[in-house]
Amino acid sequence: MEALTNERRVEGYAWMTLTRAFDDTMVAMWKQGRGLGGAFSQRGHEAISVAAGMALGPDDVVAPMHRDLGTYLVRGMTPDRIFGNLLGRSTGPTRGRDANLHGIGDLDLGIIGFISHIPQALPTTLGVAMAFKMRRQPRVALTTVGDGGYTSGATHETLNMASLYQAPFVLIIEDNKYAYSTPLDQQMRSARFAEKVAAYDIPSVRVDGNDFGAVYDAVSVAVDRAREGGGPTVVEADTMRMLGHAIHDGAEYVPRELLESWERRDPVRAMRSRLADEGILTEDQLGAIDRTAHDKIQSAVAIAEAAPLPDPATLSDGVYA
Amino acid sequence: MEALTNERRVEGYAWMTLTRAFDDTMVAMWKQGRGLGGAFSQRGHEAISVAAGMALGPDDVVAPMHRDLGTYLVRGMTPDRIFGNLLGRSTGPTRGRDANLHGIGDLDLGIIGFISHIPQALPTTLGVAMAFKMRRQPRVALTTVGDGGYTSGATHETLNMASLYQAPFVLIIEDNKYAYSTPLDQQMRSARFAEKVAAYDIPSVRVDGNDFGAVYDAVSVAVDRAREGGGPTVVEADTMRMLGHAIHDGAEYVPRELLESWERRDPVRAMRSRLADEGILTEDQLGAIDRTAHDKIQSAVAIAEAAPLPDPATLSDGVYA
Amino acid sequence: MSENFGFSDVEASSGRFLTYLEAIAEAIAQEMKRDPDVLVLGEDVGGDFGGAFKVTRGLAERFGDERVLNTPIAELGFTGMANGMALMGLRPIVEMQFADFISSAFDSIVQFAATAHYRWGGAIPWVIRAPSDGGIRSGPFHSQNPEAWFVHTPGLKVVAPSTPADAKGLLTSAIRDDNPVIFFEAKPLYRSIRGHVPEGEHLVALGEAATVREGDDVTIITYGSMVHLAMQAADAVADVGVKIVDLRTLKPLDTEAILEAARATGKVIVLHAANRNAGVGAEVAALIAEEAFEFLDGPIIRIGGADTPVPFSPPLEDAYRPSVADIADALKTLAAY
Amino acid sequence: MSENFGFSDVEASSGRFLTYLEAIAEAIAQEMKRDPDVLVLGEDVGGDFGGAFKVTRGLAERFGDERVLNTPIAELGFTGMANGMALMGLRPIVEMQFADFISSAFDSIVQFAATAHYRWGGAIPWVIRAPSDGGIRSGPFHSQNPEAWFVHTPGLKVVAPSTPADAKGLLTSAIRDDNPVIFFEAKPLYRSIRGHVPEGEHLVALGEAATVREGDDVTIITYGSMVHLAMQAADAVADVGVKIVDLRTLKPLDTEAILEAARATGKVIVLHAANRNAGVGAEVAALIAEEAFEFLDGPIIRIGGADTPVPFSPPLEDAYRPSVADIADALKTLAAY
Ligand SMILES: Cc1ncc(C[n+]2csc(CCOP(=O)(O)OP(=O)(O)O)c2C)c(N)n1
Ligand SMILES: Cc1ncc(C[n+]2csc(CCOP(=O)(O)OP(=O)(O)O)c2C)c(N)n1
Ligand SMILES: [Mg+2]
Ligand SMILES: [Mg+2]
Repeated sequence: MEALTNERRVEGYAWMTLTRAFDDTMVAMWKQGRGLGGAFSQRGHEAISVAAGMALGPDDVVAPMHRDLGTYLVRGMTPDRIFGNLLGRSTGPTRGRDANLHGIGDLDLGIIGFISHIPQALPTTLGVAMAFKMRRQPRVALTTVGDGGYTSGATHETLNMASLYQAPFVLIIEDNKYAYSTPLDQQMRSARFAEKVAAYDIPSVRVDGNDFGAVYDAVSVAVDRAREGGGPTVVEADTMRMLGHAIHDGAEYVPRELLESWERRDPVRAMRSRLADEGILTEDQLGAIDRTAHDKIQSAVAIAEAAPLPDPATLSDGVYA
Repeated sequence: MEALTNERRVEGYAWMTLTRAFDDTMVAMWKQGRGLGGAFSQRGHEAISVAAGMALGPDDVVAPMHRDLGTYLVRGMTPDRIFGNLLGRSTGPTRGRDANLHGIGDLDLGIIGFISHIPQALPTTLGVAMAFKMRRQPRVALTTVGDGGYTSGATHETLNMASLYQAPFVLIIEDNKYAYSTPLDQQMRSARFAEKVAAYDIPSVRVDGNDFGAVYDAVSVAVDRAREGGGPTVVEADTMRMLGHAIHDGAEYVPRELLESWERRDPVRAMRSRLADEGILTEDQLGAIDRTAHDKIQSAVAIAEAAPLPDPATLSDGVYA
Repeated sequence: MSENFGFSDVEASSGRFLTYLEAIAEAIAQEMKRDPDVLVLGEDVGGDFGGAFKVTRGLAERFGDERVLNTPIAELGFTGMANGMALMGLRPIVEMQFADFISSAFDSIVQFAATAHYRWGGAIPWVIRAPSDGGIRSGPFHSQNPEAWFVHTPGLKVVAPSTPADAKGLLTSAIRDDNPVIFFEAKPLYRSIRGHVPEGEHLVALGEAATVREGDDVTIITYGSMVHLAMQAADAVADVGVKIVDLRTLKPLDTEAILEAARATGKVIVLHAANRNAGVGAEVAALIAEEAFEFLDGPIIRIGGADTPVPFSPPLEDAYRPSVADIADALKTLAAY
Repeated sequence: MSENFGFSDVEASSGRFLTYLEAIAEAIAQEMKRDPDVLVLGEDVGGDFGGAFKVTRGLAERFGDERVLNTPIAELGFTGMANGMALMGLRPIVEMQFADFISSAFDSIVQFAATAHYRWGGAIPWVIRAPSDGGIRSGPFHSQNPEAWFVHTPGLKVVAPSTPADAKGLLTSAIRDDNPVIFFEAKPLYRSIRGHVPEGEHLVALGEAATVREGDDVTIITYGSMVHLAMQAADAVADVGVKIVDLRTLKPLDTEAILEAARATGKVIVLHAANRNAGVGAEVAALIAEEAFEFLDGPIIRIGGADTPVPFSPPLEDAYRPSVADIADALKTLAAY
């Protein structure tokens, strides 16, 4: 585990800021009609996705989901490629084949592209972990699932096998209180996920998903355990989906007070003030990071919007390897 | 709950004896080549299947599985009909359409016919329970799953929804140590099922599955709770599959010592000696029960073997309701 | 949207106009009112939200949360639950959030529901509503047309309406049918077409195709959103007399209507949005090649999706999907044959 | 068993004879020896037991438990696990205990494995071995032929060998193929036929049909166990010259071989054990009706299973399943046409 030095925290803040800037810009573009198809805002998940990405080693593999934008960025998928995918450009990782964040895999970056069908990323990621185990490689596979995906059968099958085979597998449960319009209490009788996974004899820990340091430490411990042959771990991240399920969704079903209380816990601002309060960065330095993020995203959008759409003649390319 | 009087215990012994007699005869027939297709012996499961059947009320519905022969008998499916199904006769509950115990449903008897695909009986039975709840009927739905079926995704989805909706649903987990050739320790890291279902906030109890009284009491408590609106319960029955997975399977993979230790706990003999030791029945009376069971099965076989095979002209009858 | 689903009927006919989506919602509400055994279940269907497409909006308020039941993400489990409800005589209407997710419920449909009545007489009177079809830039997992999997599976019924009136009439019949019926809604039509829909009880029998355009030269056999493209192509090729048969029910197929049309024109195009390879159109073409062979005056042309996942980007999806031009070309080819 | 699968080759050819099952086992063992990335996983495949049909018996002892991995009952999960292994370059051979249970793994196959390479270049080099087919009194859930679901799904390959030599050669090619391949084994053939099988490395290319009997009057296009029934029917109708095409690979189809045969005889029977309705035979017939129309001298007759679940009792299953008599009658009808 790489200790969470102040440098790492600053790095984390920069990634979280970039993630937030991407998200804000994407939301604005889609509202302006500059988007294509649907898009998912991950607002509120920055600490989880960035910390998860940073806690992994370069040879580890991750299958991020639809709210894990920060993980893609930390792993080296550039904003212009992701915007390219969102806009159906031939420069996106799926060359216009898959939508929004779906399928933006790149094995060179150790990223698996996910499919809509929840929670398919779980057994897939377990298989990656099993490959590492069988090859005696000190590598770890990580993925995430939402509170909604937790109730799906493949979650149970995967957790049982991950424990049975003691695979180097880490699962982050993103407890963001809703599955689309359905609140936790309409998904399961109780939502103490960390206790639930005891049924699989898998160690788990619950953390404040809006606290970058807490997530980073918890995931790092889990990754180290997996790497050292200690088997799977579940990290339960307590957080909140701050916007609708997707951009078209106004989320009127979410009580405003709930959003306000979580707004006060905004992960990016929280990180920012910590760095300021602890005197690690000056306001100028923080502002510089924010501006850099903003500029990177603007140029990424420009690159993506200028990129060509795929040639229809390529329709059938790549159906088979 | 109907108290377990001595009369009930004698009744239970009679059903267990009938179940065992059916099983012995079936195994012998199949070994002699008088069978058709495959067949599953339930030897060792008599206490569970009979007690479960007896603990249910007349209006309750049950989806017994492939080791629950006793439940079918207690619910009123006659041995000749079941043999008729095993032998592909038009007199079986599936009129020659489904094999062995598969699909021998009869809604007039409150029995749902199961399919091979494990554990499909779970969500189906939950749906039955939900129908009772929605109609405000004081009825209960019960099914069983093996240790193997427990690891399948639909088990998780069903237990979560049964708890979420507080359905009048009872599940018996038949922990008989093997799923086909696969021992418990190759199915899951630990097999404390009662503890596992705490993940769903479902009350559970572990009982000696070879002790008729223990199973009867546990299932009765569960059924009463469900009937009174107390929601689902899981009963974990500790037992052993005494023969192969199916008749063709010699089960060489099962350690002989394990079988011998369980043979000493044979549920039918255990019940018999209790009734004798407690002076509830004399040896003559017990012998009479045994002979009656034997005779009933012999005549059932005769009836079934004399019954006609289905008319090929009926092939397409009943595809649609 | 890449296609104009504008439905001539909107201009043409008179009276009460509803969108395809409104017609579906009306059928559900009317049947729930008529029969207390009818209920709705699925992800996000309940409360004020009323589902991803808002089809069930308002039902919870009117009929209570228990009859408009929100489920966890567990298609296999809640469809299996619907099997049990149906065995007890309830008539669940299961909403798949998108037809693409019906594969997650596969065992509960093709193994249990499809076989229960044949095996032991257990009737399963449910309807699965599956918002299907593409053309609206939704990518590989929100654009699928999986009907062929179910048409091949004995024991199911499969329906795919093309107009608001048929959507209401077929859904009403499906709800009252005692068998498992998969109802494929063409989501590109939800709000893009309006049509006259009878106000009260309206039943369209399952298993009956409709000839929606008469013509003597070439028959187009199709269903769902493609009916509208076929209409446009026929208009575009005015000199060819085009008969259009809207199958409406895909299982059981209206074989008589299919063969009659094939015999009448001797030239046939089979058209659907689903990928062409081993699709429902293959069954229709094979049926004609076997039963109406002597009447054929030309090859049976099939037009369908490419043998690829449904791609997201406009140029790719447009290349994937049958177009008015593809149909018009086939009409000209056959007419000239 | 209701059918005689006795394979003439047993008498005819010379050399080394293996059963269909032995040929499959040999291919697996040879590929595991050759390539350390090849492994086997599934229910009960490991240890001394070696699977429900004993196909993998002895492999655990030879290659270790980790490469012959017993799984819990979790088809969706362990097939999804195979997806991840395959993405890392392993070549898992997944055994479905019976083909009937492949529906439990549906999402992992049709949604993830079939689309990963098209969407983002993730290759999935696994093989699913699925013991399929009936005729052996195993009832609705141990007799299924579900290949049509997968032939309709873009991105998969589907194989169905009819002889021991092809079983070895096609399985070897499937294991080395970089795509997800579903390998349907006709379990009634497992021990009922023997044939000459090359000892060492033996490859049969995917996508190539074989003409297993020459004849000028009628072509039978078929695969799997039905190839043997077609042979018997052809022998029974000696005065008709029967060409028999064994498709061997169902996806991608060898369209050239199909069309060539259809053009050569002008009369075609398409035969399979799977239920006829919207089966693979529909695609074959539709292809011919579109591409070889001018060459047809008679209707394309399809013979397949009834549109019911596969029934258990002998009289019902025999009525369900194509018989030598059914095929012989069709041959006579077409010959006389
Ligand atoms: C099998 C399946 N059913 C339905 C959906 C549609 N769907 C997409 S995201 C979503 C909600 C997921 O909730 P959760 O797992 O909590 O993740 P979150 O969106 O809250 O991050 C649903 C129902 C799906 N993708 N897959
Ligand atoms: C989905 C599925 N996969 C595989 C099978 C084949 N199969 C039938 S019974 C069985 C073992 C079941 O074990 P368990 O649940 O413990 O019940 P038991 O037979 O021990 O009573 C298996 C693997 C099946 N029926 N369904
Ligand atoms: Mg959530
Ligand atoms: Mg067991």
